[in-house]
This record gives sequence, C-alpha cells and structure tokens, in this order.
Amino acid sequence: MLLRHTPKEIVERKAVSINPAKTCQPIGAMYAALGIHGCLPHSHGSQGCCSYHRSALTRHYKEPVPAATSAFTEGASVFGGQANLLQAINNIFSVYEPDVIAVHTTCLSETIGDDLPQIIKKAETEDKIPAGKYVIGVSTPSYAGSHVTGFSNMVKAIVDFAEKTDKKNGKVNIIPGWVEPSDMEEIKRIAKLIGVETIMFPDTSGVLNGPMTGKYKMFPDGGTTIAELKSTGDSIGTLALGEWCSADAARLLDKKCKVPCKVLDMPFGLKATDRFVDALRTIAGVTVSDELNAERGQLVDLITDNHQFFYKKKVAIAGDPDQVIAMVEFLVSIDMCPVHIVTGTPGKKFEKRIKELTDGEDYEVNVKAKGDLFLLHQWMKNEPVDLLICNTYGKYIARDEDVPLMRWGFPILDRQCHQYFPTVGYKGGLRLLEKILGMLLDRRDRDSPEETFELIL
Amino acid sequence: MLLRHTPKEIVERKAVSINPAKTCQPIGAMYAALGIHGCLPHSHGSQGCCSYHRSALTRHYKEPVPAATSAFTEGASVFGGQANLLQAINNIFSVYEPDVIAVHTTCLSETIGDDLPQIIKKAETEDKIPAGKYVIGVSTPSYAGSHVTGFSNMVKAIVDFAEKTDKKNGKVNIIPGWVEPSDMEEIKRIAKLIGVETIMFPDTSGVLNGPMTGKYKMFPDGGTTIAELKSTGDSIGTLALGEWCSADAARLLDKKCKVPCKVLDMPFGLKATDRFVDALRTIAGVTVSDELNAERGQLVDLITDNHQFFYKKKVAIAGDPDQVIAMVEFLVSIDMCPVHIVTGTPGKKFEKRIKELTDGEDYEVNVKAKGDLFLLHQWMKNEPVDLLICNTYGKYIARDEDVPLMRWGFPILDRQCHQYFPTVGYKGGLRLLEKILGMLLDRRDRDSPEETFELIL
Amino acid sequence: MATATKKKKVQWDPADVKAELLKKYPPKVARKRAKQIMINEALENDTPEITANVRSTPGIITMRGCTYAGCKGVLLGPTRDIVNLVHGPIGCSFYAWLTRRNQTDAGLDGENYINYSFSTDMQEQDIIFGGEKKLEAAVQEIYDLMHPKSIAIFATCPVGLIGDDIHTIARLMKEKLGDCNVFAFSCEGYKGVSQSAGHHIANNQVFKHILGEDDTPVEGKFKINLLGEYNIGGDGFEIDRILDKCGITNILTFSGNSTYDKYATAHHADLNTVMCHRSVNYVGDMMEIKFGIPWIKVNFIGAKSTAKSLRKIAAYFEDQGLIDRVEAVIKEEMPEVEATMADVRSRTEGKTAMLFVGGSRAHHYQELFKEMGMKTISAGYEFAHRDDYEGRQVIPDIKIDADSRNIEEIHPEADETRFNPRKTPEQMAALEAAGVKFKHYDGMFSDMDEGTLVIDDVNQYEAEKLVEIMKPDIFCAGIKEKFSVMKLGVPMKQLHSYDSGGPYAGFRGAINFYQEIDRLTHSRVWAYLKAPWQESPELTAAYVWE
Amino acid sequence: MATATKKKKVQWDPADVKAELLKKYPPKVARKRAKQIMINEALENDTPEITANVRSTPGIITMRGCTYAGCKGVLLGPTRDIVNLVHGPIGCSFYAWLTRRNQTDAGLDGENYINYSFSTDMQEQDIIFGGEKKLEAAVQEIYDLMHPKSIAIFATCPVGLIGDDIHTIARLMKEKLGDCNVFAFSCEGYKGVSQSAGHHIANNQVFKHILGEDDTPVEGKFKINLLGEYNIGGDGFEIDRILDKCGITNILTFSGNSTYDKYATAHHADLNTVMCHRSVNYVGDMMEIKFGIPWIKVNFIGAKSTAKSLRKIAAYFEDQGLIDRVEAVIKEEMPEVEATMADVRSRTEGKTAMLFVGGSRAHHYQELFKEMGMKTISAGYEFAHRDDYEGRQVIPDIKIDADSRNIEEIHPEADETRFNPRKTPEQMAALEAAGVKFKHYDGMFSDMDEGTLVIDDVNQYEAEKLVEIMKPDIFCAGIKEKFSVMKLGVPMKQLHSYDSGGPYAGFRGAINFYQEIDRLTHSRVWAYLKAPWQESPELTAAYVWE
Repeated sequence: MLLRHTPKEIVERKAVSINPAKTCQPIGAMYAALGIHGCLPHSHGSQGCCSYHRSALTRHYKEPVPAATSAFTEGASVFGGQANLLQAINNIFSVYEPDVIAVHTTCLSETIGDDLPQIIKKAETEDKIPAGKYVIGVSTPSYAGSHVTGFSNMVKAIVDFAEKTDKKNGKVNIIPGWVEPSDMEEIKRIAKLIGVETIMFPDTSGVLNGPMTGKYKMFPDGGTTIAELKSTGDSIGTLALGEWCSADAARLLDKKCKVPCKVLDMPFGLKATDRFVDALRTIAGVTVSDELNAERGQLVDLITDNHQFFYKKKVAIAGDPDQVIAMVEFLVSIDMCPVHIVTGTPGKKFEKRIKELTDGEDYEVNVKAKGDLFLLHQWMKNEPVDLLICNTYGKYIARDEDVPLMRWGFPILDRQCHQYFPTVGYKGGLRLLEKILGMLLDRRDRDSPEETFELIL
Repeated sequence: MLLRHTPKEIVERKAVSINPAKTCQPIGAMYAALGIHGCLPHSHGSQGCCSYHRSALTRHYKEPVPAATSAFTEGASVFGGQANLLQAINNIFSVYEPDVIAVHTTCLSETIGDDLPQIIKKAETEDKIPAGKYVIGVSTPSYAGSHVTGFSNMVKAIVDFAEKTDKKNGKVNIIPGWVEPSDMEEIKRIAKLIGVETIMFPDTSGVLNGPMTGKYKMFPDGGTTIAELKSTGDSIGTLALGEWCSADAARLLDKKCKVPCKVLDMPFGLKATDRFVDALRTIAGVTVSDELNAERGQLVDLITDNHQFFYKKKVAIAGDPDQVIAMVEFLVSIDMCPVHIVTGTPGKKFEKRIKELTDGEDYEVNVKAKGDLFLLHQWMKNEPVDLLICNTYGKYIARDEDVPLMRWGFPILDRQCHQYFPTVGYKGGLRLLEKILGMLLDRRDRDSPEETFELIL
Repeated sequence: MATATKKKKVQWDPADVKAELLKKYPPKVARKRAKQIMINEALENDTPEITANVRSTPGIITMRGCTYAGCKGVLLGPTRDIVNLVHGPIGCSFYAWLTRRNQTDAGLDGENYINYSFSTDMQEQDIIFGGEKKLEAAVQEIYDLMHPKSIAIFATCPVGLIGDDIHTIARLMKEKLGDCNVFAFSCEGYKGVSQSAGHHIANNQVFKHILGEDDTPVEGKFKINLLGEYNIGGDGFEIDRILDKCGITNILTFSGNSTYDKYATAHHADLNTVMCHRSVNYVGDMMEIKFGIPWIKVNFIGAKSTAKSLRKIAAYFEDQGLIDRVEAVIKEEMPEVEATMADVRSRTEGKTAMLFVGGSRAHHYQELFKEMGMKTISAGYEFAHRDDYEGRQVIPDIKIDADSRNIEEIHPEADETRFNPRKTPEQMAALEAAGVKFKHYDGMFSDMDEGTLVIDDVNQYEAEKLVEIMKPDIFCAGIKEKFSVMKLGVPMKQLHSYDSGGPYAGFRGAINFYQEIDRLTHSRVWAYLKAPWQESPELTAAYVWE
Repeated sequence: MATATKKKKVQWDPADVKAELLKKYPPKVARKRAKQIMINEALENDTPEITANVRSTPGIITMRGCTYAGCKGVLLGPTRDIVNLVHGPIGCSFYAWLTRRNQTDAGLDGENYINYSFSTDMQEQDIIFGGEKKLEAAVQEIYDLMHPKSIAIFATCPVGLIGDDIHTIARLMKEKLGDCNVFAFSCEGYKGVSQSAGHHIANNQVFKHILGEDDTPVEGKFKINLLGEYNIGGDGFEIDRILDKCGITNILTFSGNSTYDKYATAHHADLNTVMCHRSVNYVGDMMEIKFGIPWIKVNFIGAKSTAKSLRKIAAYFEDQGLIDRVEAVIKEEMPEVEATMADVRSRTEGKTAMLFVGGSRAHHYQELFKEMGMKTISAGYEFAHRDDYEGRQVIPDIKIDADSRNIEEIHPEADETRFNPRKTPEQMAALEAAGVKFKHYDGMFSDMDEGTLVIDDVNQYEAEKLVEIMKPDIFCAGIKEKFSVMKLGVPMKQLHSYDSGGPYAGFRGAINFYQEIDRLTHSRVWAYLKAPWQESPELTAAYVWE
C-alpha cells in the first residue's frame, strides 16, 4: 500500500492538511500571465517559488515555461524587495525583451508588505520600462485562497489593459478560466462556429501546446495581444466561465468600462456547453450552425448509446471548484453518481452549489471545500467508488483502492495530450466520456470471469 | 485461458483458417456504398449475408445501417436471382426512395453465375428505376480477396458515375479508402486547411457518425453526392489513399476520364501524412498553412517528448493491408518495433512492403499476408510483445497473454469513439500516440513495485 | 431518477395503424404483408390465421438471418467442446464468431472452443474445382492441433451448389481419426426462409449423431433436460442455480453451455422441458418417440413463470419431497423479486412495450413486462411458424410450402434398447387432468390483449412507422434495429443478446430485467435530444446580462 | 537505429562564446556573470578563480531553487519514516510532494511517509496572529493519526518573518509526546543563495538531533556510511547491491531510502564515503571530529569510478579478504559493462555533451560520458561553492559573504563516550601515501579539457545561446530547461531526476546510462523537425502523377 498510513476511520483535522487538493496563488497567476502574448511572468519573492511553479507547469505541459524571479535573499526579506524588482525589470527588458512583465507577489513579499503598484510606478519614473512595454502587478498572497485565487487575481489584473473608447467593437469577451490550451482553442472554435467575434483572455493556446520545430521562441505566437486586451473595454459584453476563475475580472471590467457580463459555468459536459452556446447565440442573435448542432447530437448519441455503462456508477472527484461543479453536473446528467467531492480551494458556496446539483438524487454526497485528498481517500475507504477523477496525485489512491483513475485537472504529471485535446464543449464531452467508458469497460474486461468475458459491449 | 487450445508450437496450416484477420467482400462493398449520399446498399444473395453485414457494421458504428437483400431461397439458387433482384429494386424505390441502389453480389449469386449488369439493364428496360435514380452493381465474390477487396470493388463501381466534360473543375479527387467517418472528415479538413478543393468518395462522415436528434433519417446528410461523383471525371487529379483500397478505382478513373492519379499510403502517422500533405500542396501549388504546420509540430513534439517510452517496445499488429503498412511505418519512425504483423487479406506485395519498411532494423519481423490471429497469437507466445494493435478480437489474445491492446481497425465492437475521433493526419497521430503511451504507462504503473511507482512520467 | 416521464395518451386505432403500415407498399407486397399483420382477436381482421414462416420479400429490409445462422450460430455455437468448422468463404465463420452472448464454462475438462473461429476459407479454385480435399485436410489439421472429441462441419451457400459431399467427408474422417466424432450440417444459407430451418437441420443432426449415444448412467433423482435455452447472458446458469437448489438434475441444456457428453447422455432424463418452442419443440417429440421421455413447455422468463414451471416439473415427478422443496425455494426467492417488482412497478405501471424478436422471446418477455404493469402493444416473431402464434393445435393444418419442403423431417422410431416410457398412459392422463399439459403450447395470441398488433417478420419500415405512430415506452428487437429506433428517441432493449446485460431468466434474472427496464424507461438522458435553442428557437429581444 | 548522425564540425572559440553570452547583459550583470563563466585553464581568462555560491541576479532566469527545497526537498525528503511537516502556506509542501524520484522501500517495519504531504496550510490569520498554535495542533494531529517515531518541521518564508518559534514548539511537543522525536528546520526560502544553504541547515539539524543517538551495536565487518546519495531512480539500491556483494555493510545512506534508526546508528561505521561533495562534505568533517570516523570522496557514477571507489574502500580497511572480494566483484561485473560500453561507444565516440546540474553530478557524469568517448564541452553547477570547481584546497580562501554568514555553522567536539579514532595518525598517513586520500576532492576543473566552458549558475538565456552556438549532441540539466533545449532540436537528459530512468550509478547503472545516451543521441525522431515542404519549399513545375 502506497498510502498505508491512511486510516479508514475519519477524525476531523483542524490544523494539518494532508495530501492537498490545491496549491498556492502564485502558480495560478503565472499560468494566467502566460496567456498574454509576449508576456514574461515574474515572481516577486524568493527564487524557490518561481522554480517550483515553473517546474510544476513544465511537468504538466511538457513545454518550456519561462518566468523570472526577484530572487530575494535574507537582506531583501528584511529591507523589502523594491531594489530586487527594479533590477529585475531592467534586466528582463534588456535580456528577454518581452512586451509585458506580469508580476505577482508571494507569501514572502506579502508578509514584508512590498507595495507593488508603488514599485512599478517607480520603475516607470526611473525609465526602466521601455516605450510600448508594460509591467502589471498583482497581489497573490500564498496564504489566502489557492492557485485558483491566484489565477483569478491575475486575470483581474489583466483587465487593467482594457480601454473604453466611443466605439463598440462588436465583440464578446470570453474569460475562459483555468482550462487547458486545447480547451481555450476549442472555446474559440465554438464561438467561431456560432459566428461570434470574440476576444478571449487569457489564452494559452499556441503558448503551452506549441509545436516542435527546431526553434525556441520564448514568446510563442499565441496569447491575447495587448491590442486585444485594450479592446476588451469596447466589447458588447463579457462571458465569464467559472465563478471562481473568471467572475471577478468580468465584474471589474463591467465596473471599469461598463461592459456588461454574465457568469456561466465552465462548458464541461452537455448542459454547461448548451448554456454557453445558448448565451453566445442569444447575444449575437444568430442561429446555431448545423455543424455545432451535429456535434451536440453526437454527444447525446454517445450518452444514450452507453447509458447502461454509466448508470449508477459511483465517482469520487477532486479538483478545482469551477471544473468540479461542471463535472458534477455532467456526471449527474448521465446518471452517474458523484458521491465524494473535494476541492482544496476554500469557499462554502462550492459546497452549496454541489448540494444543489445533486439535490434529489438517491445517494448521499460527501462534499468539502478546503478539503484534501487524504479525506477523499478516507471517504473512498468507507464507501468505495467505480471511478476516481483527480489530478495525477490521485494515482496513489487509485492503486491502493484498485479504482480506475481519470486524470483531469491540474497537475497531470504522468500522462500526455491534455494540452492537445479539449475536454470542454461537445467534443470535449465526447473525449471525457470516451475516457470514462474506456476505464469502466477495461475494468469490466479485467474483472470478468472467463464465462462472462465479452466480445461485444 | 480464453484461447487455451492455441499451442505455442507453430505448425504450418494449409487448409484451416483459425480466428481470421479478415472477412468477406460484400461487407466492404456495403460500407463503401454507405459513403454515397442517398444510397441504399443491396446484397444480392441469401438474406443471412445482409443480416450479418448490417449487424457487424452496426456494432462497429453504433449507428443504423440500412441495407436490403435479394433474399434468395432454394429456388432462386437453382433458377438464378434475377427475379428477386428485379422485385427488390421495385420494392426499394417504392418504399425507401433512395437516390441510388448499390448492389453487390455474394458467393451465392456468384456461384450460380448471376449477371448483374444484365439484370440492372433489364430493370432499366422494364422501367423499374425511376427517373433520376440509379442502380449500380458490382461483383464481390466472397471467396476471393477479403472485405478490403469488396470495398475496393465497390469504389471502382462508384467511378461509373464519373463524367468527363470539356471543363476541368479545379478539384482534386481523394479516395480515402476504408477509414472511419471521423478519418474522412479529418482528411477533408486537412485539404481545406491547405486550401485545396476536393471531391472525396466514398465519404461516410455524416452517415455513420450521426447525431442523436429524435429523428431517424434512413439517408443522412452525409455522403458524396451524385453530382460530385459525376464531376470527378473533370477533376485535375486523383489521390488514392491505399494501394489495396483505393488504387484500382483511381486507375479506372484515369483510364475512363483521363484524370491522372497518384497512389499514396493512408495518412496514418507522421511520414505518410507528410506525403499526403506534400502531394496536396504540390498539386495545388500552395503554401502549407501555419495551422497545419503547427499541428505537425505538435505531433513531432509529442514524439520527441515521449521517445523514451516508445523506444524498442515490441508490437504485434493485425489489420488490413493499407492501414497496417502505414502503422508499421509510423511505429518504426518512433523507434517502436513491430515484430509480428498479420493481415488476413491475401497479397505477397504486402509482405514485401513490410519488409521494405523494416529493412535494416535490428530485430526479426514476422509478417504474413493471408494470415490469421491464431498465427499471430502463436508468434506472440514465442516472442512476447509490449503492445498488441488489433480489432476487438485481439482482446482474447491480449487477456491470455497479458498484453495491452490498442483497438484499431475493423471491427471494434466493445469500445467507442473511433467514429468521432480520427486517427489519420497529425491530430490522428496525436490520438494514436496518446493511446499507445497511455497503455504503456498504465502497464508501467500497474507493474511497478511500490518503490518505483512514479508520480512523474 | 429525477425525471418523471409524463403519462402519454396516444390514441390510435389498430386498423388505422395497419393501414398506415401497408400504405406505401407496392400492391403485391401489401397483400402479402396484410396477412402477416394481425390485429389480435379483432373481428374486422379478415385473416383469422396469421401467415408465418414464409419468404421475406426481396428488397424489404427484414430482421431475419439465414439457415446457417440458425444452425451454426444459434444451435451448435454454444456447445463448447465440439469444434465448429465452417466450410465456405471466410465471412460466414467470421460473423458467427462470438457474436452471440452464449456463456460457457470450460469446466474441469477445460475443453472450450467457443472463442475460436474455424473455417476452410474457400477460395476461387475451391469453388471451381471443389472443396472436399481442403475440407478433409482442415479436419485433419484441427485434429492434429487440438484433438477435440468432435468436429462439426457446416455448409455455407456455395457448398451445396458446387456439390461438395460434406457428409461423406465427415464419415470418412470419423473413421480415420477413430476417437473424434465428425459429422456435418447441410445448412446452406439459402435453405428455408429464416433461421428456423437452420435450427431444424441442427436438431436433426444432433439427434442422429450424438443424442443418446452414451449409456453410462447419470446420477440424480429428478432428471430433466432443458431444451431451447442458449445461456445468453447467463440465463442458463441462473436456471441451473434454481434447479440445483430444488434438487432437480439438469442433464442437458440444449444448447447453452452444453457438451458432447451431455448430449450423449440426455436420454437418461425422465422429462424434457422446452423453453424456446420454435427452435426445439420437435426434438421433444422425437425424443419421446425414440426414448419415451415426455415433454412439457416451460418458461423461466418472468418470476411467476419460473415458479409455475418449477411447480409443473415437481408435479410431473409426483414426489412430495420435491414439491415441498420447490415451494420452499419459491418462498425463499420471491420476496426480493417482489420487492424489486413493486418498487419498479410504481414507475413502470401503464407503460407500453413492443417486442419483435426470435421465436419465443417475443412471447416470454411479455410476462416480465406484465409483472411490471407494462402493456405489450405490438409484438411479433422473426422466424416463427403459425403454431408459435396460434398454438400447437394448428400444426396439423399448416401447409408445407416449397421453401420448407426441402428441410429434412426425420421420423424416428422407438429405440430398441433405450426406449422406456416414463409414465403409463394412465399416469399421463392423470397428470394432464391435474394441469400438467404435455406437448402443449398455446402460442402468443392467447396471451395478448385485444386490439394489439401481432406482426410476423416485421421489417425496418414497419418498425419505424409503428414507433412513430404508437410511441411505445420501450422497443425490443435486435442489433440491426437498435439504433434506428433510438434515433427516434425511444429506449431500445436488445432481446436477442440483451445488449451487454443479463441474466434475465429465473428469479435473479427477473430482478435484473425490472431494473434494466426501469433504467431504460426512466433515464433522464432522453430529455437531451433537443438543444435549448431548438426548444425555443425564437430569440428574445436582448441578452440578459447580470 | 537506422539514422546515422553526421559528425558535426562546429568551430568556435571559447572566448568568442563567452563574449556572445555576455553581450546582451546590462553592464553590471555582465561583469558579475563574467566571473562565473570560466574558460577552463585558458590563459586569457582573467578570472583564475570562479565566482560561485553568490546570489542569482533578479530578473535573470536561474535554474536554482531555494533553501527550503534543499532542506526539505533534497535532504530530508528521502527519509521514509520521518513525517515531514511543512509549516507555511500550502504551496511549499505541495511542490515538494513526490516531485523528486527518491525511491524508498517500506521495509519490514512498513513505515513510509514518502507518498504523503503534510502542511499547516497557513492562512491569513496565521500570518497575522502567528502560527505556533496551529503548528502545535498539527503535530498532535499527525501523532494521533499515525504515531510516527519522528516528526520534522520545516519553516517556509513567512515563518521566520512572523517570528514563529518552531524549535521551541518542536522541543515542547517532543517532550509532550514522549516517543516521538520532533525537531525543526529554519530553512526559510530566502536564506542563502541556493539549495545549498538548505542542505547545510538540514545536515546540521540531523547531526544535532539524530545522528549517533543509538548505541546498539550494528553487525558487519566492514561498516561504512554513504553520504550524499539520494537514491534517485534507484541509484542507492544499485550501490547497496554492489556493496553487499563485496561484503561491505552500508549502515546509512544519507539520505536515500534512509530511516530514523539508520541515522541514529550511523556512528558505528568505520568509514564515511561521500558521494555529493557539495551537499554533505561538512557532515563528513563533523562526524570525524565527533566520532573519529575518517571520510573519503567516492563516486559511483561511471563503471570505472565505481571500481575505483570500491578499491579505495577496500584499501582503507586493509583486509586482503575484502580486497580480493572487491576485485572478484569488479571482474564479475565489468564484462557486461564493457561490452555495452564498446557497442555504444562505436556510435557515441566524439560526440559532445553539456552538463548543468546540481552540486556534484555535473562532474560525476562526465565520467560516464568519457566512458562513451564523449566530450563535455561545457558544464557547471547550479548551487556549488568554489571548492566544487577548484578543489577543497581553496576552502580556507573562500570569503564568506553576507548571504552565507547567516547559515549556521556548527563546530562539534569529540563525543565524550563515542569518539573513537578509527585509524592512528600513522595509519592515516600510510593510507594517504598509498593513494587513499582523506577529505580530498579535486573539483570539476581538473577533470575538464582545456578550452571548455565552466559556468556557475548558468541561466536560461546563456543555456539557449550555448546550445545555439556550440550545438552539443546532448544537453543535461533539469526539468525547467528540458523543453526549451529540446525545442532547439537537441536531445536533453534530466540529471536531477533522470527523466523517468535510472539507476545510473554502479555497474548496472552505467549500462543503463550508456543505453540511454545511445537512444538519445541516435534517435531518428530528431530528423522530423522540418516537414518535407519546409526542407524544399520551392514547388517544382507540376505534380508528378503516376
């Protein structure tokens, strides 16, 4: 047993987190910043943070993840990190020549109270920021919220670019939330199929799923451009996908530039995608294309064809709030039973939303925000499941409990192609169900005695 | 052991085929005919053939597969099936109202010597074929070749529609061969990305991967239209994908309408897709788009990132000649070792081609055309492999030998989504490698002792 | 399940439905089909007798398969220790390879060929020059490889036409090999009009070549055979579980999970019980004549039918111990069945079903639907004869047409040494009087409501129309029908193969079936066929932002 | 492998390369980096001593991690039966959770916490009001849940700043729990300039709190400890296999697959052997002072180095039996190594490598490349001190700067009861004379060719430039560098984590490494970077049809 010290009996813990289902804010800020074209993320703290975040993102995407650090030493920790950051800004623009430096703080710089806006202003005053270049900054204390909060905070900071002119641009802003590059690409494709012009930010497609060409581009072709970000202030509205990841930025943009917004669930699964598509077509006043209708119909086809395999299968899920909410709705919609649900990110509204989504189902649902994988594992020991949906850390539980694991979420460190194939939208739904179905049927094939081993399923 | 009577020791068999890696011609003709818009396939033989073919195709596609039969009885078998076919043509046009009836023969009608062209001519003479409707016919004796031959023969018959006028249409014909509807869609998408106008036939996309809508269309929206088929005679050239599936039709079209052709491998894997794309861009005299270059680069990226897992892994493959040839090239190109290769379809040139593709590799290659899965299994007992690539029938071998199975080819009866996600092209390559990688790593995770169980792969 | 299905009120007149089904046919086809579409017990129906076991019409998309399918696929397929060698082009062997869900247990002897496909894979030269040599060599190769105790040879369409004498080859090879019984089936696909002819050919050969060959006594106080049960999805295993529990010895299930030896010793049974009337009733007749074993019709589909069948068997044996035992078993098994039944029935009551399948299932499964309070509004068989609809009393009146005439009828006589009437004529009469009816089957009609539609050899077009007009809550047929029905938004259950479910026989099977139909008729997934914008395609004035 | 790589002839002058690397930097950065980029033994280099163990420059993308990473991640991580509790916000514990590939074997006692991450997950209120109470409660909760024999507490950045007194908490909890050794590490990430400071802090605490606490004798004739080996990819297991085979008892591997008890009994060893000079050499010094155990530098990376290290150990023990045994083992192991080496070398001879990694590996692995005939054209450490480049003789000359001054140095004295010099000064001198050099390490420079570039704390920009200019056949570094190097079309091998390979230590490890480098430098997949139309973008006149 890999997790041999995890007891079945559950005792409430108030102080120790074991096997977390979250990490800290800065990595989220770093990921979001990579979705701006020509942007170098910068970690204002000790160099270890930056190293850890880059390593984690690199392992997940199998792509280069450039980011710089203020490289605090003990001195900086005592006297403040202003000198480090100013020096860093100067060095970065000299050596790497990004369009934007997106600075986020760490628990260290937060604890000592560094004032980012003031430092950035100072950099401006001291002409450390070349003409046409930008430095944005955001406070992402590691001791509050989670990586999701950090992502959300950086997306809010990106709204700083928005400018309101007299003329609407006719476009819809989409804030996709922390999804994969492939998901962002798919969201754009769906909008295009509907015939809606969009500005999506952040957009890591083309950044963290790049080709192998023999050339290294520190700033790949993808990412939302500054021109686009400026133009978001003139858009007709903003669709924010995910209350946790995207809503704050959308509301800020509304406040700042009077661009109205709507918060939707992330478009995982049939119903959430339906709502997303319906919102887009309604905003644009267009008819949904046959092609998209056909994709939807394929997903419904797969669901109806395979309902027998999904029906009443129990699932344990750990992940980030927006993703898990959409996934739970999807699972419930195909008559699967999400019985154990954990997110590491704090927030009681998560538990409330899950309760709403599973209201009226004929099974008990364990749900916890600010939970951890240790608790999820204990729940699974008490009530076993047919499937675990989790990031790669779930594999330790999966092996111990002999449960199939669908890797989904962040980080995925031991498998590939999440960066290439979306799980959002109808096609993403097909992919998710293909995986779930494959796992359930593989298990059936494995566990069938010879008499009931089947050719046709 | 599911296949407990399969001995390790190999003795040459001359008379009995055990666990075939092929089936008979008519089913191929039926599948090809479904790629014509508004076409009802018709099996000229006893009703069992039609029932078996429809069942097999239905199980593979999880979609309705309409087809009619001449429903021979003993009488027809003695006196010939002309009366049955004439009656069938009349009934079909009355009841189902297709645009085309595509008739193929069976071993029964072939053995008794029914003359399809004569019967169809008689149907015309007797006004059994309504104006603007068509009946085409093809000889597909079950006792020659295989399902692949039947497919090829029906595609040749489709060339009958081609008409040569004075004016070229500027399009390129693509004959995709027996690939999935998703593959056909992907081939069209690639051509579109390159900016080449194409006519593809047959085209089962939109026919055998249709949506669930609450309506049943016996003749779905997909399929190559008669107008398009007629126009193939005015195309600037034909790319035939696969020597076995598509070459004869392309050459016939050349002979008939002077449309020059080129036979390429099916675009599975990097190199074959490269050749397909290169051919298209050369014919059209265009530059390959960045988007397609990026897809290619993603595939190369996945290959280089995961080479360590592919390297020197042994593979056994059974499938159809065109597919297996392309797959073998792909496997060799990523340093995997296809050591046991079987196709059920006869043809020594298959063995020759495989030998060429594996020439110079530092491992022995067992290859057999007109082989069967029994032989493949025996080879695997003598030299075990890391992966089996086969249709669903491979699962019996896979379980007995405890080898992961990548389901690929026809028929796949116990898993889903081959109809939705392509394995051709660069994106198809990503999908194939995702699956292969997943299986190799799942096995590693399963077999690792606890000390070497890894979070990061 | 969160979604409650609203009760549908569909008004339709059966005569109108029938007219609608026939409307589009050419006149000749319409006339023929009119005789195969019967409004049950309805006076306006001018065909009081149904037409069945007749040719399907060329061009009309039938559900039927062929004689080979009935012989090799259905009957011999499930016998695990006989190598089935298909003599013909490769397709016939390929398509019958593991495509039915007969479960087999390799047992202690470990002989199990069910996962294999054997074929002579005839090539053009075999068709031209004859395939006898290749067949002979194939038998030898199989024997050398696997040493099976028996090899069965099946003819496919061309074999009869080119004149290969498979029976002679079989005889010669049996003699040559010595310890391997080789025999053959002339089951070319064009024979007869449906699978039914194949069953007949299979039964005849099994009867002639194996049945009752082994006189080694079989242990057991109450010995029966179960004829016409194929162990799809484990049905036979469930029935065996119940029989075992009752102390009844089932020597041979014909043919689910059967073995050569079970056939050879089947004549030691004291009662034959028949599940699938269509496929096997005449075997009961022949065994009675040859061995003196009476047969009764049973039905283990449905909990109540199962109980009834067990009681019938017990009554036959006239043993109070057995009668008590059977009652105890029923009492033990029924509470769980009834609890599930009641729960499911609270949701399924009043729903409607259509069943078009097989030769007995379309009748048997109506029992299960009844137990759920569901009504079968239309049903029919794929390969039945008139007696399967109308009851055995019509057998003497059935006219043999050209297509059936060529199917061999064998007329056995009492076996010189093995014939042994199990009951005296007086005993038989007494049992009949007490309700144990021998050689009795009432057919499907008698169990169906007035005004329901019974359709023989229903086809694709009619099935689609029926569903469109009558909107059943569930439709049961085979794989070829599955997805066109589902595309119409109607749940579909395969009753040949059970999709990937089962067992549905016996007590546990009933529970499985209730739950499966509950799932199918109450899944929320059928609510997703239309997208929100298809439900309300009109755009309201402006998008409502937060 | 079918593709033969053509021999590259790249002409570059090291001074030009250095100039190119520095060209783009702001002057201040350029001046600093000039002192960290050294052309080996080149006269024109005006910095004969390299600058190392100095701060990385803000904004310049370094490969380095932090002190916490060195302490918790590297040193204490692999000890399987100590619960590592990270006191801080969640991230630090999350990122150090299973991200190194230390292998552990739960052993007979079954205690293994390596797969767990424990954190106090500090929240805003903890930062404001202090986290001591939460830490105390966390220790108690862990104890109640798992009853480990020891809990180690690690401070992250904010802990020092807000003044949580983790050492007092540890002491109090140790007393309270009684049977659980609780101790703490003030390894805040901002301390020092790299992981190296973290190693130091870890070593000090282990030395103070566990090392030599248990006087229970340890069996074994030739007892050693192996310091600075972390069992990445199973290296330690392979070394243990060889030591076992030689009859040498390895009490403690510090810290791969180590346990609390192994630390506690390590003072029974008669020799300390040091693998990673950087991370652990001063532990050797301290143990010599406290217990009288001499230390020697060993290197089990490379087959020849392994043989050499084994001979050194045998020589130290001055036992002919051991000497013979070691020779026998070498003789048994080497043929397979040499066969693979010769085979691989036929393809790798003359190829070039770059190594930028760790504190010793960038040196050790040059041995393996040499065995393959490959030349290391540039190398450098991530967190080394000057002695790692220049040899231990420079230690007295190293100036302690502000960043290092705050890292505790402990100055042990001879243990009152446990000090026991293993050799007399005369014996030591004789051994030195015979080539067994104690406390000796020559550093990386001495083993590298003239004109090669040695670069301390190389960064993203320099690495990219180096690869572009010098086009090595393989580049070795860590995960953060992996994909930018590969994008340039150059094979990349992680030498921190070995990607997912290993072991590479010892004899079998050498074979693994040869094969891995063979794979990497000869894979045909690197030929695919350009599509055919990118190789020949010009279109010829017309497409050639068949």
